[in-house]
Amino acid sequence: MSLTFSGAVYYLFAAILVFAALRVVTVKNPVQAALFLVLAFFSAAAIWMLLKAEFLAVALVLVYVGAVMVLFLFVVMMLDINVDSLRAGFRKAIPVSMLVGVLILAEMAMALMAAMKRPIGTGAMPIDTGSNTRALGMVLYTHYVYVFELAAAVLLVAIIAAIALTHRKRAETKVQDPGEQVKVKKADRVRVLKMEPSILKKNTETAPQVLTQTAASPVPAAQPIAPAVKVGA
Amino acid sequence: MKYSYLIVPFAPLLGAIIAGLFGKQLGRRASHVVTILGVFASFIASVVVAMDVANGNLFNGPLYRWMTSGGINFEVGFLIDRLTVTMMLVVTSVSLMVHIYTIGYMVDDPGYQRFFSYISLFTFSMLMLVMSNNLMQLFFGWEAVGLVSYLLIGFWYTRPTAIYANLKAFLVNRVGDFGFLLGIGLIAAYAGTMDYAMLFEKAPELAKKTIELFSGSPWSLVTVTCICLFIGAMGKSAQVPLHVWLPDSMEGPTPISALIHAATMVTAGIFMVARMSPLFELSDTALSFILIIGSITALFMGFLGVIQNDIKRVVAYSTLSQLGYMTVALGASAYSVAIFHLMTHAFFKALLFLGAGSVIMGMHHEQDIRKMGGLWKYMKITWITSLIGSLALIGFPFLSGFYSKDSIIEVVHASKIYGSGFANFAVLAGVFVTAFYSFRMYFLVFHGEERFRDVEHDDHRHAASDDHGHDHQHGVHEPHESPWVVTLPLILLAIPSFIIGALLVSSMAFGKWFGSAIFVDEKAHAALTSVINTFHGPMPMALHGFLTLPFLLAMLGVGLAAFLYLRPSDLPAKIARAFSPVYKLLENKYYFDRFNEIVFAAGSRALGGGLSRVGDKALIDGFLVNGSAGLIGKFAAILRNLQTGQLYVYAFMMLIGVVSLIAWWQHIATR
Amino acid sequence: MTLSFAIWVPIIAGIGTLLLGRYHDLSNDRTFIRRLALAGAIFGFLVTLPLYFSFDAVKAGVQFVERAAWIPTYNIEYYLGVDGISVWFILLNAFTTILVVWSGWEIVESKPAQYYGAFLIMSGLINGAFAAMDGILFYVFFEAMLIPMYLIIGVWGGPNRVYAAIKFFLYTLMGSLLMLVALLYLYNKSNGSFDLNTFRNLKIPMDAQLYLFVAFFLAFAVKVPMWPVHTWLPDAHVEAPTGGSVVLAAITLKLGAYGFLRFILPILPDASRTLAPFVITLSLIAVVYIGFVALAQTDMKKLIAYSSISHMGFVTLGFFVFSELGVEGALVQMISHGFISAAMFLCVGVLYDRVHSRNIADYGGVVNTMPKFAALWLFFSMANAGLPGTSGFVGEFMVALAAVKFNFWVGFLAASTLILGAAYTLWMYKRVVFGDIANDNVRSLQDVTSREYWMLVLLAFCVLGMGLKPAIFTDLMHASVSDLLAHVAKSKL
Amino acid sequence: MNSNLNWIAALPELALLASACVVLLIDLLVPDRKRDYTFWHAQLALFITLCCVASNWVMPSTLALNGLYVHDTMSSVLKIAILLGTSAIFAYSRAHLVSRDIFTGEFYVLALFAVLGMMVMVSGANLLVLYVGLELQALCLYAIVAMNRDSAQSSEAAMKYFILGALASGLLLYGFSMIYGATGSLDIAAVYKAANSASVNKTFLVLGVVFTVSAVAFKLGAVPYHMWVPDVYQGASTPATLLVASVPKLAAFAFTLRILVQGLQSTVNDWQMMIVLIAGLSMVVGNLTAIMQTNFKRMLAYSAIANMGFMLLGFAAGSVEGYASSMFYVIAYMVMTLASFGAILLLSRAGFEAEQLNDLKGLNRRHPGFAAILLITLFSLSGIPSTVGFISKFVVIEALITSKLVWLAVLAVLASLVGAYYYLRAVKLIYFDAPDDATAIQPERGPYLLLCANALLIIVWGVFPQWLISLCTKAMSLS
Amino acid sequence: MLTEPGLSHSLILGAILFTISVVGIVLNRKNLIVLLMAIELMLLAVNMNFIAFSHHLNDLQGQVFVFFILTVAAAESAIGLAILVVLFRNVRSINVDDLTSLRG
Repeated sequence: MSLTFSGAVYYLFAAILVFAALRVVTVKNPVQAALFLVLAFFSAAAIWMLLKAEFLAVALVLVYVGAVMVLFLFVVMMLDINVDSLRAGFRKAIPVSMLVGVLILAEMAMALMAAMKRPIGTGAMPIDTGSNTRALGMVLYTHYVYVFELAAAVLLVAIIAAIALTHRKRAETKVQDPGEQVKVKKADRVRVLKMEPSILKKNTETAPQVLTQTAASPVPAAQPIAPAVKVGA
Repeated sequence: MKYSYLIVPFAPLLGAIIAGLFGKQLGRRASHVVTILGVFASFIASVVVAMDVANGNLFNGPLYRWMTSGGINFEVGFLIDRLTVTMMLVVTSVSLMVHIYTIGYMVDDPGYQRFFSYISLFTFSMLMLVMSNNLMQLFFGWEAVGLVSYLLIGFWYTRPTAIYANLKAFLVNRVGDFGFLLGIGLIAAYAGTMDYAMLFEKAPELAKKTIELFSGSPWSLVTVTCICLFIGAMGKSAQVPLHVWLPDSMEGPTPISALIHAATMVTAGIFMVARMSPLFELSDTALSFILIIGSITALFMGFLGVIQNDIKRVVAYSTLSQLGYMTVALGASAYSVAIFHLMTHAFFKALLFLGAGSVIMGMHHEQDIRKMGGLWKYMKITWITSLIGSLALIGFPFLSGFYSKDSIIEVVHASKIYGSGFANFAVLAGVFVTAFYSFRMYFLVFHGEERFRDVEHDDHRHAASDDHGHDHQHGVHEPHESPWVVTLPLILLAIPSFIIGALLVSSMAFGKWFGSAIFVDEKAHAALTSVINTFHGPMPMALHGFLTLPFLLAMLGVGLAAFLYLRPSDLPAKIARAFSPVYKLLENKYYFDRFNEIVFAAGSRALGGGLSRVGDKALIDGFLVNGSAGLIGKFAAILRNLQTGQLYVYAFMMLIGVVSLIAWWQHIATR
Repeated sequence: MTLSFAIWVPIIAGIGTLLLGRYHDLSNDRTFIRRLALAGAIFGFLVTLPLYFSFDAVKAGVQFVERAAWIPTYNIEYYLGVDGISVWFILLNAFTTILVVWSGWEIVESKPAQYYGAFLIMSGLINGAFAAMDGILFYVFFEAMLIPMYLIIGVWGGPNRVYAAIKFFLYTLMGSLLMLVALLYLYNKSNGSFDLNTFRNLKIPMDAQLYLFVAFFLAFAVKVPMWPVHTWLPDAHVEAPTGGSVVLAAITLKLGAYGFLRFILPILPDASRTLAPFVITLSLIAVVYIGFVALAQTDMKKLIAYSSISHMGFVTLGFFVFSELGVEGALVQMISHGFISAAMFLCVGVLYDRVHSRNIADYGGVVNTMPKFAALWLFFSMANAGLPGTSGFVGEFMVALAAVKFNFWVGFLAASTLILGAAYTLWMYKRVVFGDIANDNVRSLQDVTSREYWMLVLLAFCVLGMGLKPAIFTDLMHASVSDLLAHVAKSKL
Repeated sequence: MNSNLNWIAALPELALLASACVVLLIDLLVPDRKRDYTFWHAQLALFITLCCVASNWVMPSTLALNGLYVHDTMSSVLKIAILLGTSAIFAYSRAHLVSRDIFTGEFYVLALFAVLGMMVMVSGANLLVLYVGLELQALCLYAIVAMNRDSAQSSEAAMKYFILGALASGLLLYGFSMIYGATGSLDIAAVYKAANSASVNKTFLVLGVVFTVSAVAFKLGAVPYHMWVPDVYQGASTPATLLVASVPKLAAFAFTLRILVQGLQSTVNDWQMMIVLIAGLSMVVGNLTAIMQTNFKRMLAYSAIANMGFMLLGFAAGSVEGYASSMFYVIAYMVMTLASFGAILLLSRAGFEAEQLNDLKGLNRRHPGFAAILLITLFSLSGIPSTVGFISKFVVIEALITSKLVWLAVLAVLASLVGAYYYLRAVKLIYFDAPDDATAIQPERGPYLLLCANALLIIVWGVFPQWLISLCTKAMSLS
Repeated sequence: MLTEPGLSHSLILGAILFTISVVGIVLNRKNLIVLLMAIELMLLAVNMNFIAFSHHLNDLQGQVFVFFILTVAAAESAIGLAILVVLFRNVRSINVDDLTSLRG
């Protein structure tokens, strides 16, 4: 049985996909790894196209290549990482990893091969011919509206979490709060203290007042208290 | 009548309780009054009961149900027959004498009330023992007298020797009880009753049964049972090899040596065998066993008396030897003779002990006969009564001891049972030995030089002896006669020691006094019958006695003693040197004590220590318990080390999990 | 309701003591706590008295039955009842609780409320275990009492208390967990019932019986304790405070033996008969081996602990000779050991409170300074050595007779306790009490206080009473014991 | 295809979603010093949701939201437990968060979303819903663990949790894809129908089961997917630990039940042995390793592993009774976890974590109340009677024996014997040892009383378990 | 010889990708970022399976699932990277071997 064109394309992209995937986990530099991952996504998108999942293929490229991988690259760049030291111990790990890899692949392949000998069932939600996007859109907003809402919650959580984790108010930044400044009252700034002439009270009762005054520094002090400028907590 | 039965044991008990619990409040006088009254009441009641029994009014019945289990009634009850009343009379009368004597002997002791309480308690226990109508109660009394003996030997509880001796006595007795309990167990198992009467009814049945102690060799059940029971008797009546406690028990105050360790408790074993005669008669093997054990005791314990220098120990060894004689009589099926000897012995031996006590008091608590001598001048009553006692002991014709002892010798002579030949030799040789050591003591104490003058008073010995409150005066004491409370019992005991043999020999030993209380299979064991046939009354017997071998041997013994000890001489020492191996053997009491000390005492301590260290600590705790804990700890450490903290190891473990689950499933699927 | 009262009165009293204790603990007012606890204990005892007075000795089955659904899903019931076997242990336990509370009177200084609370709660739990006629109910009580005991040993115990407490707990837990599995197996076998009476009538194949036997046996053998799973006991006893030792020896050990009668013998009679030689061998090892080990001890409490093991060996021996004499003897031995071991531990406690040593070598000549104490202790020592007239004799005597009937050599080895028991007990007594005053500690001893005196006298009355009239105890047992033996004789294959 | 929306049935989730958003908004407007508002509002959100659950209690079992959502007794029971548990967690951790300076609104918002995720899991009737619910819950928890931002340990724990969690979801998805492939459906009910039909491709299905079981085991923290548990428990701040350790187990239980039982009951023979293996290993490894721990939280983590193994035994029994026992177990376990970690939380104070075992030394002398609470909890964890811990072990073992898995029951009891050792050791520290510092402990009154009630619940359910047992049985027999 | 690609090919491709990614996780001992990437790869493998099945079954649900996986994965990587940043701030390293303060 000869290979059709689309079949050949499938093989081509599958090969690229596997190669790219292998490189993702084996290259030294995380930047390169991210780029290989991009390649892998592209190839996968191509294969999905062949499998008639056009919307998802496009979404994969847009979401992953356009957003997620950029995020990855951004983080890689942001964190100043010594690439060389990150490779140590790689070789040592190869035999065990390969062993497990081969094992798991062999097992899965065996199982899949065995499975393919038997027929599989039919789908519960047949794809009507026409736009894949439209079809997906229809079920997403009707049948799967619940999940859709939940997905929204997931994204919201991601936003909250990312902000909560990474956003920092710097301790040294000083921010002016005009509202506080306007609201300030005289009493907040100046406090008049009344001092009891208490120090010599226990001397004799006939002691002259004058002495008290000189000793107790009776000048009511205007003490500055907290300015309205808030220090970032 | 039942009330007087009750008075017999319980009057002393009441006295004991009053003196014991309230002695401190009552004071000395009230204590001894109340206990003596108790025993006196008991004695009178015994006499009344005895007259009643003599008129043929026997009694056998339960008093009180202790417990019922497994179809066996365990009861407390009385069996009042002629054997019982004989024992009751002996016990109460000797006990009464000892009570009175104690007033004088213990006069200065701080434990005065306690002592009276104990001896009354003992009287109660002993009476319960003899009056019992079943084995359970017998065992009760058996152990109870053992307890009181323990208490009394250790009466002076600060003395190391005393508390050593009482523990030893208790444990050795326990060895006997161990056998006794097994015997009772066999009876309970096979006869299903504790009651004597019912047991004896079933005895012929039991005789047919066998028991396989070792698979393949059936033994006669009765033989095993009787030997087990007799082991109990060996403990209580101090037969070889369980005799070791009796000499040591002399650590107790002298009155109880007289009461417990001479007259009554030690004869419980003899009494028990006589009581169980219907059973013992069924087994020749058991009887031979008894005979041989008895003769060994009679002879070899006598030898030991020869070299003792402690006045009480000499008497103690003579007691051992005489108990051997009684046992021999039992073995020859002459139960009545054994009991007869038991009775005469009770009186003269109590007399001898009390006399020895009197001497000890007179010598200000000196017990070494080498430091005495010539006391006859100072202690006339003691001297005369002791002489009567000694003569009775060696079997001088007309005295009580003669009748009983000579009967035994004759019965043994007539016996055909296995071992009787040896027994015959043993009892004859015993006569000589007995005479020798008795008169050795007698001469050393009452005659010869007054050695107490030239020996320095040894403080150590004094401190270790009856140190109960006499003034600690140094220097030489003049010996003095004891007060009347001491001498009165001596006199009262000397009378029966003298005459009771002649009075009762025809009825008790050879007559039908015991009636059905004692059973002898006359066909199988005809020794006693043949002796009875040659018996023509006490007078001819005594006269004939002068012509017999035993008398000759006795006189030989007395003569030898007189020769060696009447005058100061170095001959005994020379003889001792000449036969030094023998002397050494005797001095070490045939190494019984040493053997027990090393093998049983030290051995079991070592065994216990070993088991504790090796078994409990090392094997179970160390290996099994802590070992498995340690093993778990090791595993835990290994598992803990798997948790390295490295992410890839964690991931790796997960993958391993997946891989193995798939493999597991594929394995199942392909099966 | 009698049984419920017997269980819940002490528990509620205990909880009350705990809660109220918080306030009084702070103000150093211990008297209030003590009185409260004692009142609880006495009241707990009083409510059990109807068990004796209204007991129908003729009936073989359980009496004072209370039955209510507890966990209906699993058909677990709150099913209480006593027969002639268990009734005594409830009474004994309630009585011992009074002694225990009393014994700690001036002694327990730290956290008295918790101390008394733990004891009272434990007392209720133990009553529950004896009264339970439902497998799981029994298990719950049986296990739950580990908690207070663990704390008692651990908090108020001696220097090595941690090891002892953990050992005690794990040992016991090991056995009882397997029992849980066994109970559940029986539950399935009986189509959904935990009723012990149902269990008794189950047909169980031999191999299952053997497995179940092993499971139950481990649970109870540890508790008894039998050789070779006994080593927790000496440690626990030595380290526990006096009250703890008393309860351990007097009551909790009995629970193990009681389990044999409630579970193993009637439910698994064929396995019991098959394995009887095995159990008897272990029992005899306990009697003889442990007897020797006891001889070598230098610590008084340890010695008494070993003596307990030896005496409990008699109990298991009595059970497995399968005769009325044996079983009743074993029961009597259990009750008597409750009195005697309690008294022995109290006696050691009396000395320990004064000298703070349990070492035999630290004493000598105590009789010179403490004559009253010496007399009482001698009495209990003699009882421990099995002297007739004391309760210690009765059980040993009966079991020995039964053992001789079973097999002469079994009886022979069993009877050796006469010698060994006397040897270790009296030798210790001799070294501690007799002789000249050994040191200044002994010289400065004060004789028993009136509290200690009356406590011991009370026990002495019990010991003596039981020795003189054991029929009081045995007469109540006959019907139940013969019923039990009938079950044992029947094959359940 | 069920197009019935029936949103009333899903009211609790909707209410929680809405109120979580409200809390988020309120938190924005609240100044730092009045953060308590957020706390109370979060509690209010839980309360409102609880009311919704309660109002739906009498509603018969229904599918809702186009068959994606199921309302049944089990879901109601578990949701109530989750909500009450979370409320208790909030109460216990307030003071701790304040003293550690991490008393932020995000904590509460994320926790509420996590609760939402759990509730979605509990009520999920579709693989997709289950997955999204799981992820919602997991993502929140990752973030909460990492929330203690200045602690290296917390971030390490979060990272490990995250990576391994993502790996586990990968496994789960792989499994789901196989199930999907085999049955052609994502609906649990449809999966069930398809899996029971003779024509189903069993090999795909079981391959899917293997991966799914692995993932489930990870969520429960069962061996050998357990490695994250100790690190996360130890590394996270105690409130986060409590949140990770308690309520999610309920959700994971429901998750397991929905997939393995309600969806794949026909492959019970295949997954039963896997569960047996996992459960057995968990009990052994968890209990053994716990012995060696010195950190109380880490010890409890290993204990959690062992307990989850025990819980899985109910599944291993493979009977309705078994599932009911597992449900009982997991609820009981949550209550015990709340009490134990709650005690740690309340014992700690500014600058002092009560998480080393040695910190518990002499607690009885410092505060008998806490000591008693921990005593009850620890004995309950070790399965001593009169506590709910015993009943839970009892019901599980009963189910095992009914299913003729006696050997597994024996293994279980032996493992719990080993387990008893380390609980005892903790009790020993609390009661037998002398305290290192005798500073008096003064807990906040409110949370302390709650903790007392919590401990009391352990006893009450231990003595009167029937109510909860029938509830679980009813839940299982109806679903 | 290569045959026309069908379900089995895609599944095998998925399996290979899956294996590569899990091996990557085990293999990579130094760089956490690569770990995150490997996880993305794994999700890609899963997606491949879903789409293959969806194609084969002619069923839309698989695609719906993939859609949500993509969504969730995006959120997941956001949170993952956030945690990574926090971690890096605290320990100044993204070396896997440095993450061993919690162990035992």
